[in-house]
Amino acid sequence: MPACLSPPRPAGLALVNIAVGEETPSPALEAFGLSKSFGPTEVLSDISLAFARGEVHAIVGENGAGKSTLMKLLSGHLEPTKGALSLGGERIVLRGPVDAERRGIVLVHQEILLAPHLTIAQNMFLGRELRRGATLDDRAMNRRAIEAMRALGVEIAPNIAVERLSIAQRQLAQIARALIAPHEIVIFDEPTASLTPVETDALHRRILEMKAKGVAILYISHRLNEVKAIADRVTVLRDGKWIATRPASALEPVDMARLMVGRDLLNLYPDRSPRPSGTPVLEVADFNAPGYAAGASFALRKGEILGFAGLIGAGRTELFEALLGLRAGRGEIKVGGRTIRLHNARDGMNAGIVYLTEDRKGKGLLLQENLTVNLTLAALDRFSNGPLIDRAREAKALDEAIVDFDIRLGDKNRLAGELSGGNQQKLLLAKMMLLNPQIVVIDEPTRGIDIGAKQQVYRFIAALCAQGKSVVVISSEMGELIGLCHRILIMRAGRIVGEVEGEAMTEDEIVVHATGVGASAAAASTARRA
Amino acid sequence: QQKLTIGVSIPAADHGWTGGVVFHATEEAKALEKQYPGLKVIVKTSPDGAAQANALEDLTTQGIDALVVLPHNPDELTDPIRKVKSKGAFITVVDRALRDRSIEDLYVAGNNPELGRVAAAYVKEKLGGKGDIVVIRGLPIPIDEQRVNAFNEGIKGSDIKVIDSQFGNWSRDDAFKVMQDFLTKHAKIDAVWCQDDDMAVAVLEAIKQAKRTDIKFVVGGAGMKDMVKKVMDGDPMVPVDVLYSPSMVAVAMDVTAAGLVGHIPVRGSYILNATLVTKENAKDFYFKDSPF
Amino acid sequence: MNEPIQSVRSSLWSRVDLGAVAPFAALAALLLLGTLVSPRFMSVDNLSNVLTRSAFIATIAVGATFVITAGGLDLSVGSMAAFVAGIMILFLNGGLIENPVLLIAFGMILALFVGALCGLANGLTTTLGRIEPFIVTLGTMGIFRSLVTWLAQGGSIVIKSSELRSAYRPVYFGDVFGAPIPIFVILGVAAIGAFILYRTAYGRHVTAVGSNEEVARYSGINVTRVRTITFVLQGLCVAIAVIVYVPRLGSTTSTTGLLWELQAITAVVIGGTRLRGGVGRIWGTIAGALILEVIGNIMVLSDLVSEYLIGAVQGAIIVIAMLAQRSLSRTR
Amino acid sequence: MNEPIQSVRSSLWSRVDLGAVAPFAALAALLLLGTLVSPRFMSVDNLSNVLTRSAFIATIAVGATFVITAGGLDLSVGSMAAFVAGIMILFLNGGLIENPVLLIAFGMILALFVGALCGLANGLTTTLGRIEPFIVTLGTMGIFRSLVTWLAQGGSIVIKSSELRSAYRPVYFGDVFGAPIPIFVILGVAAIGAFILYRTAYGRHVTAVGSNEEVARYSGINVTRVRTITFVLQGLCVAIAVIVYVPRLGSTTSTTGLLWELQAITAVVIGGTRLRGGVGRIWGTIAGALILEVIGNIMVLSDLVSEYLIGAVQGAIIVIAMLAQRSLSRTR
Ligand SMILES: Nc1ncnc2c1ncn2[C@@H]1O[C@H](COP(=O)(O)OP(=O)(O)OP(=O)(O)O)[C@@H](O)[C@H]1O
Ligand SMILES: Nc1ncnc2c1ncn2[C@@H]1O[C@H](COP(=O)(O)OP(=O)(O)OP(=O)(O)O)[C@@H](O)[C@H]1O
Ligand SMILES: [Mg+2]
Ligand SMILES: [Mg+2]
Repeated sequence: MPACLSPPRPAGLALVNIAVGEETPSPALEAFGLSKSFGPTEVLSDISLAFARGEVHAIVGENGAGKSTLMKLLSGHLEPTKGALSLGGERIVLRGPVDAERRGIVLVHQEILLAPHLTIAQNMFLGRELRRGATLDDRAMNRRAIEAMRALGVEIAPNIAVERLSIAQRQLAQIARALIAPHEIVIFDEPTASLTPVETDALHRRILEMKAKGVAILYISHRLNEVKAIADRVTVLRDGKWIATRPASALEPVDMARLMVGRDLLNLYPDRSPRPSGTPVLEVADFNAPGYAAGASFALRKGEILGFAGLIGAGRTELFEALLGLRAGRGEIKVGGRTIRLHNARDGMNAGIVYLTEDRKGKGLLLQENLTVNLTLAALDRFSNGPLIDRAREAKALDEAIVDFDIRLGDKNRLAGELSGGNQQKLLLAKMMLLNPQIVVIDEPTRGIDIGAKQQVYRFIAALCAQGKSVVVISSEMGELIGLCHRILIMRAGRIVGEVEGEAMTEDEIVVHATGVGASAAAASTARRA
Repeated sequence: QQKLTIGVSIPAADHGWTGGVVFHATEEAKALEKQYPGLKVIVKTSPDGAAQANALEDLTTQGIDALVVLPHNPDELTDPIRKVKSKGAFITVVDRALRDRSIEDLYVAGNNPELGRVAAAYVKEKLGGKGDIVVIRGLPIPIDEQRVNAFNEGIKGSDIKVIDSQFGNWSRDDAFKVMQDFLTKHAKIDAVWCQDDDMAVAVLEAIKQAKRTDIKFVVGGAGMKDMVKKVMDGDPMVPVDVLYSPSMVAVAMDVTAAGLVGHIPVRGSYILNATLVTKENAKDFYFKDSPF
Repeated sequence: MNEPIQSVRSSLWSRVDLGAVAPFAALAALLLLGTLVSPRFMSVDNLSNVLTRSAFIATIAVGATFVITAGGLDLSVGSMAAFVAGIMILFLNGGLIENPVLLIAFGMILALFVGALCGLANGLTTTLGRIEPFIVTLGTMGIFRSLVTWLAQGGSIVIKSSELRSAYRPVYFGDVFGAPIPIFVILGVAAIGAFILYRTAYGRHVTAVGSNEEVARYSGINVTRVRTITFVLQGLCVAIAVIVYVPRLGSTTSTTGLLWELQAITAVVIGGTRLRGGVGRIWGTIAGALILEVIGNIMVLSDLVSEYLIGAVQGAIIVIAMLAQRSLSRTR
Repeated sequence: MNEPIQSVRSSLWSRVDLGAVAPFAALAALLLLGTLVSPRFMSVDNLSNVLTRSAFIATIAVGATFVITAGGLDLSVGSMAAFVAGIMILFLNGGLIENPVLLIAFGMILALFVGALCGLANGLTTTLGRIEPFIVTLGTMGIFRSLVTWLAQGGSIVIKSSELRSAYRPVYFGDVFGAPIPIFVILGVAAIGAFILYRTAYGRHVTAVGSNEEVARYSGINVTRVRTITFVLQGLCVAIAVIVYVPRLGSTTSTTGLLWELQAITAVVIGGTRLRGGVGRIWGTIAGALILEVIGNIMVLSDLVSEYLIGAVQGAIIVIAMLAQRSLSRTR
């Protein structure tokens, strides 16, 4: 065991040692001593790994461990500072992502990279359009886009502009886009971060099909159960260094977590406080978000954690955006028994409700600004003396946020866009908590954040409740809803269709409500479509 | 009573002089309509040559019996005006002669080359045939070229030297800057010719600011009322002005109307002199109510 | 899960259509206004005049649609037009070729060549030099304008031979089946533009580059080339406009094409193209150019407004047209 | 992990600094060029002339920095200046107040009020009407310009009383401790502008709105209000420019302020502000305005270039300055 924890010696051209007992399949892609520095900061050091055909190789690690960076090196999006690659036994130098794609290496980015004004089909075939003579063959592209999406278990019109899609739909479109290219090595960087179990299942089935065809698959996820289920081998990174590579069969999620964070992680979810029975702080009656959600009625009690479950497109995000005045909606909202109207985010903040968006890049953070600016943006009046911003107080707030939320960064003057995904999420949390809200609506609170950070976020949510605040958690990860919430409402096609509580909070029960059919039937129907 | 229509197409008021043109044209239109019942006068302004060609087409569409046109650029507008003529309208060209002179029935103009010549003659005489002067030009279009060429022709043979020349675009602000820089650049300037009173205002201001005494006088042009007033009051910096009155458009309209309604034979050329306005005759050219 | 998708799709369709239809609706409203204001407005002569003269701006604006869709901007088109026209006329005056028709044909080819070259210069400076297209084309605007002034030595450049002039005249004044030739030019340029933008891979790439440059780059699109070519297309469109323009006025001066850039951009934006790139509408642009021309025409035909205030009314109408368009597309 | 932190910070700092320093470097290079080209260039008189007359564009451009940083654009500033000046002079000519100093003071207040109002009109039309600022301000540009022409009846609007003129003259021509008053105006406006943009919550919001409107909205920022106020600030800056402008020539005409909008935007962009919003640099803008004025000054002082080609050289210098700046900030 201790031998495995130390990184392998850089072996030059020699066959890289991997501590796997069984016979090693012939490597499709190999990395030799890869290092990457941004400026003087080395974020990845001396990584040597081999990826085999017909194998799902998972990479796990904390936020900022360097997973995405490694994947970008393997797919030509970044050039390594040191080290080399070989493909099918031959040394290669990747000259950009296009070159990599030509060699059969495709990357599904962690971040959504689609042109917002183009349609799904147009994005999928961007740069490799199908033509008939000189003209584009849009009919064929649309058809194949539908097929590609269907293979992932989604039905969606291919001629909708991407800017009109939800994050999850964009994620699926992006996966489909990668998979229509001819591929031998497919890298998934957190493909399921915004997917619900049903879509995740469909994706996994698709991955198994590819695996059967001899494709090498690299898979990054913070959902360790998922990793356990799908991966053949698991590599763990920490602080840019290789920690271990083991067969998945020999590694339980707990072990992965321990290797990732370097210590034992006990109890992912905090102890649940007893279900509060006090007066409701938020009552919503017959609320509509035209086009997305209708007839929503529910109440949130003081100190309660209320979950919202549902499939992609169920309308959870839109319901709450409308409630908070961020998009059109109507219906009755009572806060603390008083009927109020919220016209914009500020109204909500003044009433003590904040909403943390699921789209942290598009709606949550100013990627081109530094951390301080982002942190204090929503609560700037608390950092001002008259009109003047108190920079010293801002700096202090940043220091506190970095500690409180365990934001891992190389340097405080970094731009928000340079943080790893999980750390961006923590920054967004910190930003909204500065408003000291009574009611917090968190949309996908742990999207893309590592298990250690998740534990922190859960603790944080529990602590909010303990202080008598109330939290709504919208999540596609049922495990976390079940582990965290007092009560879960389930939405389907824009309506609240079910409520589970206590013992009834099981994945099966939720899926039944969310799909409208029995769990097995739902799985079967996705299977048929795929 | 027969219905007759005169169309008047002139440049938009983009600087002082054209502003004067627009003023005189609109005033004259009212006067003519009062004077001749049944006569309709339509005045249209255009910001540039292409727009003026459009306006001519539109006037033709409306049906006009005579056209009074002060073309932005006569070279450009020759064909469009020819087209109006081919519909049978009486054509009066003002100020800027067309390339094909057979198109016009009546030509009323100030005299651009004459403006340059008169100014040159005055400068030559006043400086005693010797001195360094600077020239501030208008916009790079043919009128400016004619004036400057004639001016240069006029000072030929004397010891008067044009030590610098720049475009001031017939704009006060640009002329101010150019003059400031001239004053920095040249230690001694005897006189300034800037061919336009709008620019002359700015030139005087720049000289005043620099507190320079070497400049003996400034010759502008066009007959702006403030400048004529200065001449009248004997301002030593503005001893003269060279007339190039925007009221020529009114003259043209008047004659055209007389020809059209009164059937007086008016064909031919009417050239208004580029009269030198001096202290003596200034009061004849001072129109208190004109905006220009 | 099927119902919401369906409903999104149908509402999407109706919305897209309205957005594209809006400029035409505005145009129709203006036509109505014109009819009310002047009985002569709806005459064939007047309408054909308006259509014919919109040819310059419409043609240039088609090029601008490409540049803007790709996230660029070209302020130099007006002075480029003057410059190309100057070169063309000087060539015609050179009289290297006896046959006037052949001479004119070569003159046209030269114009296209010079236009493309000017566009290329703009394009390469912005893309390779990585300078804001606003600044680059503001610079070249000054450069082209100065070059014309210099070529004309402050005066104007005129086609000297009257034989040549009359041989060339029909390109603007002539008609085919009763419709003026410039109308065919507009239709031709727009049709080709629409074909390129909507039906070819290049057009798709133009939109992608304007929508998200980084995504385009990751998709293997040569962003530099795509952007540069939009400027070349713009140059070609300017040249085509010049080819139609020269026979109309037979000359060019340093004031030719002044403010055409603003008109072209306005036509593009009124037509529904996104000023920040990513959405381009060729036919909307044509409608936009017509709207501008019709407004001017109505102003001249009507006697409602004092001469001094025409600019104000035109400005107000443009803003109102956009407002109407917005409210139209917002009601879905 | 401490050492890398330090070094990253220092490289970041140097990058930021170079970006901000670049326009000043370009300005310095131009000053050097000027010194080489003409011995008189570096004279106190000349430099103070250049500084003084850059006051208008610099002041207006400070306002434009706000508008552009928030993701807007204002094309109407030039004609707004003419309009505000017209109103102000008409008020002064009205002579409602005996005391000339008091009259002028009230005239200034009126100018500020009218400027703010014009800006408000621009702002509300773009934000509430949700129309591209490009189109709105193109419209109001025509409207203001027309109104001036109408007020002046095509001519010029002149301060009639010579007593008033001489009372007002010092505001442009006067000096304090040997430095012309307009220089203090530039410094004052820039300092206030920089204070607002960098040190106040409102300034932070302006940047946020221009950087990503959605993020700003989700952060509870009233995007409409922030944007509208940038236009009002722009109007106030225009009014301040007018207050300095009017005493210079004591008049306004329909050509006053022509093309100032392009100059102001150019100054802003040269100064390092991002044309698409999100990054604003007030001091860079001032450097940009000076660069423009210095280029013009060098052109006239030197005898290198034919008067016909001055525009070309100016255009080229601007592009080259930007190129130099880019390569400077790319090498970090
Ligand atoms: N362009 C960049 N410039 C500077 N630093 C960067 C850049 N991109 C990434 N980093 C830094 O490199 C480190 C690794 O980032 P990376 O995105 O690879 O993490 P990750 O393991 O994918 O994390 P997550 O799980 O949060 O996605 C982080 O500290 C991040 O801040
Ligand atoms: N910008 C948009 N324009 C039009 N329709 C949209 C847009 N965004 C989402 N939709 C549609 O709205 C519905 C609900 O959106 P969404 O998928 O965000 O719901 P959700 O329950 O929040 O799901 P999740 O957050 O898990 O993705 C879907 O039918 C989707 O197609
Ligand atoms: Mg990552
Ligand atoms: Mg959602």
